[in-house]
Amino acid sequence: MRDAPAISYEQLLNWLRFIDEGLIEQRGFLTELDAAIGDGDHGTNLARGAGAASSKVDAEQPEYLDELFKLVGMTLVSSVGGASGPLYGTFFLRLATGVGHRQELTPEQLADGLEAGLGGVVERGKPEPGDKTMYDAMAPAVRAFRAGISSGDVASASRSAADAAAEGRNATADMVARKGRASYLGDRSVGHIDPGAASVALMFEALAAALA
Amino acid sequence: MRDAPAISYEQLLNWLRFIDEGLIEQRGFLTELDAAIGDGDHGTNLARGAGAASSKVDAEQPEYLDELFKLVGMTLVSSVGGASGPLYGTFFLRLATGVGHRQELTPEQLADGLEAGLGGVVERGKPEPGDKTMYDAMAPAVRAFRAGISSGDVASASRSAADAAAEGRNATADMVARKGRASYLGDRSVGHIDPGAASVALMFEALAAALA
Amino acid sequence: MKKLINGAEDVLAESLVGLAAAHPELRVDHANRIVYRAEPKPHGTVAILSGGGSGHEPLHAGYVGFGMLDAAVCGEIFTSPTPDQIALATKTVDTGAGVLHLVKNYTGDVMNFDMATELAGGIAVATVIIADDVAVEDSTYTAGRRGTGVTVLLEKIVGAAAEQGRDLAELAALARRVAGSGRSMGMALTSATLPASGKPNFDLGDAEIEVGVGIHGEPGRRRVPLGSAREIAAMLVEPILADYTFGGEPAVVMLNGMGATPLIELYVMFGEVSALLEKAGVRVARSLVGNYITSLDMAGCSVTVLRADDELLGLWDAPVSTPALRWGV
Amino acid sequence: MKKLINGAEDVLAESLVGLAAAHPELRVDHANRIVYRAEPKPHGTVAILSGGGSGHEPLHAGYVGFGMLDAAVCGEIFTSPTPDQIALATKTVDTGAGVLHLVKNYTGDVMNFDMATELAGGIAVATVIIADDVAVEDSTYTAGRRGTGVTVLLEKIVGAAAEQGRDLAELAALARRVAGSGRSMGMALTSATLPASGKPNFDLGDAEIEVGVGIHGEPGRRRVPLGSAREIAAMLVEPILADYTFGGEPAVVMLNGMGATPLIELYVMFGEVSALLEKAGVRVARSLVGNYITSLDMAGCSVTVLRADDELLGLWDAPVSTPALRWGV
Ligand SMILES: Nc1ncnc2c1ncn2[C@@H]1O[C@H](COP(=O)(O)OP(=O)(O)O)[C@@H](O)[C@H]1O
Ligand SMILES: Nc1ncnc2c1ncn2[C@@H]1O[C@H](COP(=O)(O)OP(=O)(O)O)[C@@H](O)[C@H]1O
Ligand SMILES: [Mg+2]
Ligand SMILES: [Mg+2]
Ligand SMILES: [Mg+2]
Ligand SMILES: [Mg+2]
Repeated sequence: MRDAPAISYEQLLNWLRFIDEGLIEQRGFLTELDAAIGDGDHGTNLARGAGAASSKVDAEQPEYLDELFKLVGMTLVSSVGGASGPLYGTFFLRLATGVGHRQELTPEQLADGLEAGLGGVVERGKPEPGDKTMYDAMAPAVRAFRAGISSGDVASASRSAADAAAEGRNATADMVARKGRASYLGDRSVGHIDPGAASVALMFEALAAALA
Repeated sequence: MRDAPAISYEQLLNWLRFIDEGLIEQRGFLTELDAAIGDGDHGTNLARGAGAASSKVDAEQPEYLDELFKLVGMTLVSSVGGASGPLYGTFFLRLATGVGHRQELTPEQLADGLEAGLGGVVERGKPEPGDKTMYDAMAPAVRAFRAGISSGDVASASRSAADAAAEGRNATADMVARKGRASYLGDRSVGHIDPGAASVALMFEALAAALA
Repeated sequence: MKKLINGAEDVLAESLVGLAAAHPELRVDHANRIVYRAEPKPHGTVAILSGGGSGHEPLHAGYVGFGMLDAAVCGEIFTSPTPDQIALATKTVDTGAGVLHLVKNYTGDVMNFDMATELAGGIAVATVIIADDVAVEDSTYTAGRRGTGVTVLLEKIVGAAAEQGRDLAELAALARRVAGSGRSMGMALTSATLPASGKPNFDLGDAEIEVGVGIHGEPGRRRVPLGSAREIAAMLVEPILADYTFGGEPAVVMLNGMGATPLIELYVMFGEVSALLEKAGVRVARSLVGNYITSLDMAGCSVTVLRADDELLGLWDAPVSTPALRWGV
Repeated sequence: MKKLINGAEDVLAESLVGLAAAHPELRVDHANRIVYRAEPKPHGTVAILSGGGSGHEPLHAGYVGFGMLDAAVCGEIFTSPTPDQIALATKTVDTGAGVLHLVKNYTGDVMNFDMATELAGGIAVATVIIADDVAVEDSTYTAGRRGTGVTVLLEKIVGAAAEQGRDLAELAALARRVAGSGRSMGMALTSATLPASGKPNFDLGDAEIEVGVGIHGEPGRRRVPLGSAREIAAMLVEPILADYTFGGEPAVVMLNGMGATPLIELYVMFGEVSALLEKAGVRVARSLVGNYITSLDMAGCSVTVLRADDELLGLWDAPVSTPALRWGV
């Protein structure tokens, strides 16, 4: 697809807003998933981080997208803690570098950014496919987005990314955790969805809504 | 009543045995009464004491009734603790002195003994009528026994003592506690039977059974 | 009932086995359930003895050691010890200068300690009764107030004074003064469960608390809706301040956990309590936050405020070396 | 949920207010949730820093003071602190000789401490990871073992060594040696309830326990019927002994309460545990019984055994003065 319409600053701001709203809504759900195989704070952690990031963004109103994502990443790193703070924080910091100093993005640039973000998560957490982590939802979603933009518009690409994330999330239920707290449970982790994979699915659902 | 048949050593040993059996049976009930307005150990305390007293009596087989009751009183003092240990202990120690160095008792001698025992409880605990304590069952029972032997046989006297104790026990439900732990509850103690009054009723029921 | 125990009847005996294993500096008489210092006091020094029902750990056995108690006599759970136990302990710790009995004001404790004093004939015994719980109306016609939190502070202060070689009359007078200058008030989120009964002594709804509880798993003075830490702090501090004038004197303040309340909550409560006290002009000079006088697995807390002065603070700060309180040595 | 708190979001902040009020010997940075000694270490001495999620009190803030930590960084409940908190604390405690980070092995803690070290550029930082929980299989392909009870013993021992003026490399080597010589295993009678969630993380039946739990209210390795103290002691001690050879060396043993278990039960457990250890030829040279590394209001306990030697025992016995561990001073 040549000449695809640009993805605007506002759409990406909406993405962040939808993530924030989604977390307020799904906070309890995420925490319950984490209570079952972790320590029961995932929803609380991310809601706290998203709230802090929104306030920061409202206050500083960064002009460029790299500044925006960097601010989000920094705020997540400094307000979330736990495993998800560094992981999501690094995701947004790398997304910032990946999209470059711009006010709007081509679909390719966003795909580059998402891949850079995924790379940051891999570097930080060393997750392998099937370890039952956020990676198992994030990797297929990023792949689906890249594939989607080569065959359709961003709306359909982000839709298929969200679907891939949801599928990846659901697939974590059958996995034995090897990373994160759920790994302490061994086989008993089977049958439960990974909370981080569920929050990734939420994030890509928000992206699909913002780019719809 | 002149020439009333003597109360035998064996009958009084049965009394102790019936108390022991009654406590094993009512231990949970007494503890529940105590849990409601005290600290939930009255049944456990008395069952421990009665068990210890039985073993002592079996082992030492005292020949005389004063020795028997003294052994029981000493054992209760040294094995029960709490409020009921000194109170019941003193009751039996004074009963021992009250009945004198004998192997059988006239009804009057037993009445003297019971009155001495009651006097010991009064000295030890300073209960006043209506304070919602074991005294409120024990005093009417001892009075009824004395009245009973002047107009009938020991069987009917001990029966009416048991009935008086039961009535006294029931009457504690309407009282506001002023002694013992239940006094901490103030008005909230109303509506509950005093556990010590309940164990006194058990003791006189056992006497009625032994002298029937 | 979910407890880390073997038989319900064996809890006290087996906890003393563990205590002996953990604390070689204590000597445990298992047959008589008495805990002594392994290293007795010098001859001619007054010994300090306390005791009561078990289930309030670390009270009293956890306070045996240099600068505090010479012996603790352990009754069954929530049941005061018997006269012969107490008399034996009294005879054992006496070095010739007499023994001070510190007794929490419960009918059973008072009676058993009284009988013990009769049995311990020949030994000079002074008895001080502790009755600091403002939840209970004070009256000569009733059992009177319960002995609760002040016991811990009293054992520390009088224990320190005994190490200085003060005589029995002086120590008894000091103990009476401390007992008279402290007040406590407690509350419960849940009831205690006695091992022998297996059921909570009382049931509380999910949004109810008992205010004015003691340390024996007994119900309190009233049941009220669960409030915030701030509201609960006020329910505990106000009756204490209403009952006694603490003036501008320095105070020793204890925020005590009942056994099942986590330390993070006790610190939240201490923040509220100390703010209320400072606002009322009470200067918090020393503090203790933790489980010091408990009620088995009850969740909840109590507040104790002791009016002090330079002498009492000096005794408070003096070295102490026991399983549960230790500093300066 | 019945807790002595105000808002669920305010628990940590308000507990630090209480901590500051109770302990003038500590300095609390409320904005950044860092607890320091009020009296910093002499210049040129290595500082010891630890931290992690809250809800494990007295860990870590209760171990700040002479002979132990220089600072504790407090994360939200069960959530590791953030890199900027840790970096700020690192910069503040550094006296020029570097800072030793003692980190419990959790993905979040490790990542946040790693990022903090990057941020604290210029300061010499050494990091020692504690991973002592035998309930978890050791593997390089997973998150590995959790850091639990050994943390307490390690902070004490390495804190004492730091006061002696040892350098950063020596202290890191000592810390690694201690971390490698200790093992822990825990169990729960009930789950913890996080204030923010309001519900227990898992439900246990009336006659069930979780064996192999950590300190984050997470479920354990397996659920088994509630047993006696003796049986439970065996479930904890056996995997520890199977995992490491303690030989005839002296051991430091901790019987730790999870937060809601009364001390009398912990002593019963300690009696069982020390008997099992002695039977296996492990000589219990020092012991700790109480709530030292907790999991909010979880009922249960854990056992930690550390193989020691004369050097480690000497460091163990060295003076320490913190809110939760104090002796010799
Ligand atoms: N090594 C890792 N790599 C990738 N993701 C991880 C890793 N460890 C944990 N996670 C993710 O983090 C999530 C947990 O986040 P959260 O509950 O906020 O942190 P914590 O486990 O510290 O309480 C897990 O569900 C998992 O998806
Ligand atoms: N001062 C007193 N005089 C007479 N009886 C008393 C007195 N105090 C308590 N009691 C009796 O003791 C009973 C409680 O006994 P128990 O539960 O064994 O001891 P404790 O109260 O020490 O736990 C009360 O029900 C009451 O009948
Ligand atoms: Mg979590
Ligand atoms: Mg009772
Ligand atoms: Mg009792
Ligand atoms: Mg967490």
